[in-house]
Amino acid sequence: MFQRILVANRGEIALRILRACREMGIETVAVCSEADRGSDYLKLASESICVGPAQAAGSYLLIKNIISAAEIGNVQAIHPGYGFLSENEHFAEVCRSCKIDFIGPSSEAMGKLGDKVTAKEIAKAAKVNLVPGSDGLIESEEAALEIAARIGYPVLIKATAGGGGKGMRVARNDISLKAGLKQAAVEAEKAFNNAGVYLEKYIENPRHVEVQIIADLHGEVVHLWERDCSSQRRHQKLIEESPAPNLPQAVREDICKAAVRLIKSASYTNAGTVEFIVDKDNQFYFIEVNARIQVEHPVTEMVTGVDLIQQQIRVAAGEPLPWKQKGIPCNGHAIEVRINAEDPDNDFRGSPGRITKLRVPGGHGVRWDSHVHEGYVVGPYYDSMIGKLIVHKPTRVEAIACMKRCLDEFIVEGIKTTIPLLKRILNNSAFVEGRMDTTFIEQQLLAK
Amino acid sequence: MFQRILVANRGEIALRILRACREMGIETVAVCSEADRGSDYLKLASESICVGPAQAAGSYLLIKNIISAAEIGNVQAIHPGYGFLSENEHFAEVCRSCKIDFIGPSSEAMGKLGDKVTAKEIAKAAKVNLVPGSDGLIESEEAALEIAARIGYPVLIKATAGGGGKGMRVARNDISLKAGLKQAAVEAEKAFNNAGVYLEKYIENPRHVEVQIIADLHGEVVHLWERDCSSQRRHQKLIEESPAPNLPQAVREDICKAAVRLIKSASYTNAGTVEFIVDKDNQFYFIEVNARIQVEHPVTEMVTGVDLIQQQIRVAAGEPLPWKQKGIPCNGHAIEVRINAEDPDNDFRGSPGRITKLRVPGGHGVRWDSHVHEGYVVGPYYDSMIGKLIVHKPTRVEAIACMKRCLDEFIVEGIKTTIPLLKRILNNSAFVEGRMDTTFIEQQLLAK
Amino acid sequence: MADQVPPGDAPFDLDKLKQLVEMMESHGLTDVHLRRGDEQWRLRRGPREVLHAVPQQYAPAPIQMAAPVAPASAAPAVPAGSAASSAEAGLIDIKSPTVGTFYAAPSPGEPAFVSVGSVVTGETIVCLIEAMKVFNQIPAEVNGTIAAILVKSGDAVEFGQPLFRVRP
Amino acid sequence: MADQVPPGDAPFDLDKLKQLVEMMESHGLTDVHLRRGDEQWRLRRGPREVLHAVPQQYAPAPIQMAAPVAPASAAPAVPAGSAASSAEAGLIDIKSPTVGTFYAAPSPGEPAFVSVGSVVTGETIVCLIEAMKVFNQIPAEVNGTIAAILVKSGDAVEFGQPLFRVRP
Repeated sequence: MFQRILVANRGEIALRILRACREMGIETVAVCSEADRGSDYLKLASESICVGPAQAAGSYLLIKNIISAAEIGNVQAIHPGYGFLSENEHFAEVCRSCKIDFIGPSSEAMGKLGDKVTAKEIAKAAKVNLVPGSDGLIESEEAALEIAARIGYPVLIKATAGGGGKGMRVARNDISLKAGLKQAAVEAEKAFNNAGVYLEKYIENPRHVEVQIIADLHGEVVHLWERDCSSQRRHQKLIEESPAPNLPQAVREDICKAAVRLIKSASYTNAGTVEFIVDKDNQFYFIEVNARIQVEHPVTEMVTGVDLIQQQIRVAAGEPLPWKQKGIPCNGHAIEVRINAEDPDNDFRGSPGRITKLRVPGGHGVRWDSHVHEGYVVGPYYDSMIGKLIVHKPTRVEAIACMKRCLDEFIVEGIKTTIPLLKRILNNSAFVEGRMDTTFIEQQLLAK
Repeated sequence: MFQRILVANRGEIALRILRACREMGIETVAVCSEADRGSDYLKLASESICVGPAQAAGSYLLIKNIISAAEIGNVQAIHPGYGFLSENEHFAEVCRSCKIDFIGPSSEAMGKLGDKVTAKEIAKAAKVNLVPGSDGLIESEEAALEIAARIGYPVLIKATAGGGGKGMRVARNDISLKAGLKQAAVEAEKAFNNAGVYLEKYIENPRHVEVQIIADLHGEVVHLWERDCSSQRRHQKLIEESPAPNLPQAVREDICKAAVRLIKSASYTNAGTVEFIVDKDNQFYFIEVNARIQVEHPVTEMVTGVDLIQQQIRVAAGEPLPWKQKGIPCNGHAIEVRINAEDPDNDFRGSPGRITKLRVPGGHGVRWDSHVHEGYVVGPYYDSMIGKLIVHKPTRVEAIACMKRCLDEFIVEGIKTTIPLLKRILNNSAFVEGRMDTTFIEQQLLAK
Repeated sequence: MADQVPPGDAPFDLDKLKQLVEMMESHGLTDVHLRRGDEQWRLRRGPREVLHAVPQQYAPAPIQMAAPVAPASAAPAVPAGSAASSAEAGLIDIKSPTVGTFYAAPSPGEPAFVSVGSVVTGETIVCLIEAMKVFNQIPAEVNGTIAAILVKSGDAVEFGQPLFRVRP
Repeated sequence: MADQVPPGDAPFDLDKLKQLVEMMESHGLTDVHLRRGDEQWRLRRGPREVLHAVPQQYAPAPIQMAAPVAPASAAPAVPAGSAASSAEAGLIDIKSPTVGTFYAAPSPGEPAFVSVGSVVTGETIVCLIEAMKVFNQIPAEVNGTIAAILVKSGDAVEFGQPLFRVRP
């Protein structure tokens, strides 16, 4: 086991890792930028080293400085947290060349899964469903009609060179497909100088369901069940929960097994998340792998009782997983909300400032993960999340009731937060009934 | 189910009950003294009513005022919490005569168990072991020697009119018993004008183990496993945990079953705790029943997943228990520490004052139950407990590690607390190895 | 009138409000403050500013109970009992020595113990407060003239709540 | 020397302390601050107050490394890097532009780039900082005279840590 670890992150997740290390008796070196210097959470580290200015590009993202801190801090391993360098293949590679263990997957596994084409090939080989499509550019109208007939309407016409929604259109029958193909090709030619388009099945009102997996260095891979993260605003997750509501048990088991197959065939190690979209008929399709710990990992910790950060460290140190798949329970229901310093009245712009008053809820079934406190100054440099509130109760109904009372208790003054929006979501019937999809917040709660 | 409940308590347990009611959708009326008026936790009540001055005798203990508040507050039931009127048989009776449900046992059950002689009779009838003894006054030296031979040395000579340790002495053989009887009788005559003494087996270095039970109004009684509360200072519990460490599984089951038998034969309803002392050979002896919810109930909630306060309310409203004995798990290990505003350097005198800085630990497996916050003024009027910190982990070793890191994170400024003592206990080898008894803190940690 | 209606999805329940207003009327309540989570209702009946009233206006106050609901203050809700802090200089509050129900008169139909302008001594009984079926006679405990009556017959009062203001 | 020893049951581990002091000596460390929970060790070697030293005394400082451990300050431990706040009026700090290992001289055995009293211009190289095997030459970036050297060859330095004080 490691005696000393560097935590290459800040804020909430740095604190999370420092806490895990303290419980394991592992010394820690925390890095900080000049903006975070002196923060309370750094006092939990054995040592803290300032690695650069407030701007992340010169501190938390600067590999050279992080590695130098690891060298002068004399650590054996680095935990990257999430964001920053956590999915940087090159950083993992540099760690290895400096003989420092990177607490995460190998750079090879990260590289394979980071490349969309390779990731799809791996999924196919593991017999994990992808969103059905043309498997290449559309050669002719006839070919397109044939493919559409095979995968079924509605279909999405996408520009191969596209991005940001440009050149994308939905066709719901042969006629609109024919018209759409022409228009899309013209638009794509205009926008990208490349008229190539391909077809994909259009998944309406999809749910975002992801599977937590962890794999040791000895070939053992297990899942820790799934999370539903459909409650999003502009692809930003706001509420996550486990288990996914209204997902039949057989589908839950299938999706978890699919994730394990995929991870095994990628020779992936350590913790990771396999993301799927799920359609109205509970068909699921692989989207991508997040090759790191995720913000929403606590909901999985609550229902399984597993400390994922400690387990990441153990796996990276070469320990075998302590349980088999059958030994991992899924007890009760956990919900996490992200409390962000954002102004809901101003398009959720960041709301930096000093927290002048803070009352955090507590009690039975309540967990709070946060580095902030009364008097803390939320700076403008990093992401706006100031804490994660997690509840764990026997049933989803009780978990929602508990979260509502928690948000009612919560007081944050001095900055604006997402709490009012979270309260509205928790009172929304689609959420309460577990009928969320990735569009419901924008369509039902934020539509003007 | 009740629509509106009055919470006849203050501070931490009032907050605990208010939270439970909010999650159940029950309206609440909080009472407060003038000292507590304006406290943050009262804002969680639907209404709050000041019932008297700071002195508890004129407010929280004054039945007339509590009942008046219940009447003008238009509630159907009263939750008494712990302390104050919670074990006041007369109060439970007054509630009934005013047609207000008392959330606790009937005044009859309280009365029977509150009387030592009747409680012992009930225990005997239920075949629950009592500390062996003379079953009455000692008539002669010969009788005393005979009894000592039967129950085995060491024995305790107690004055029948005694109290506070006066007239009590331990005898370890026939000679010291003969001498002791005479001296004890003289002392007792002098102190209480009553020379009557009796004998009891002297349990050396006992452990305090108690069983949580809950009984509905339909005759169903279940236990929710045991708690070890041996970590005490002058009979004040400092640390509680569940399950009891180093108690063989067969003994755990026996002690829990004994508690259920006793509760059944007392026709007791609602939540209660059956207290035992356990000797070095894991023999257990009934001491008394606490006819109320206890401070340490959260450790039971953590390992069983049951919300005891909500369950108390449901039972009082006439609902049957939702599970059978077999449906109540005991998962992992939970430890609670009481954070008291006391000065360890001044014989643990209360340390009232303003909390100028407060940093509460959080994260995986951590629960915090407290009504205080930065800026809160701890008054001199009530007990010194400012909060309960509870951890829940898969094993006792992990729970201790988690609690240690929590206490290391904890910052309270402006008042003195028991945190330094708690840290020492958590590092003490007797505690770490689960070899606690009710004397170890005073003998090993506080001896001058 | 409600100061604040809940944001979000919960509708503003007029039926409930009506019930509440009727209840206030039939029980002679003047001030109701309910809070649950974000939702907060504050209702007030009867004349708005007792303190600035001249004696002649307030003598008949007890029989104004059927008066329509007065507009609520637009100011943020203040905690119950804090009205005492706005006492005019020189006035003394007679505070409730217990929690219970306030009665201005010895029994229904009889005249009130005191009205605005009444001269009281320390021993003058100014009201009854019922607690657990017992009617406690409350003496003024100050000498002076009643300047304002802050509660109405049938009101629930808490410990320490100002009942009367006295000009010594 | 340790400012604080842990309370409670943990013994004060002199063997560990000795090892640490030896390590400090052999690696030329002047200041070590360890903390874990309640336990906090602060050790300092070499002359105590760099700032008040006169140049003559400090020229031979690098070869004083084998000197016995100097008494530590009795004041509560201050966070690393905060020494900058005690700067004498009029002096300018040269701060480390990166995190790494500080070297006073171009290579072992060679004379230091600068010593107390050296006159520097903006372009004068004052030290090397090694980060990931790369030796970065650090220019003074100010004109003036070196008034104090705050770190020693082999010291780990963090971003923004004051390395030299310059009298402009």
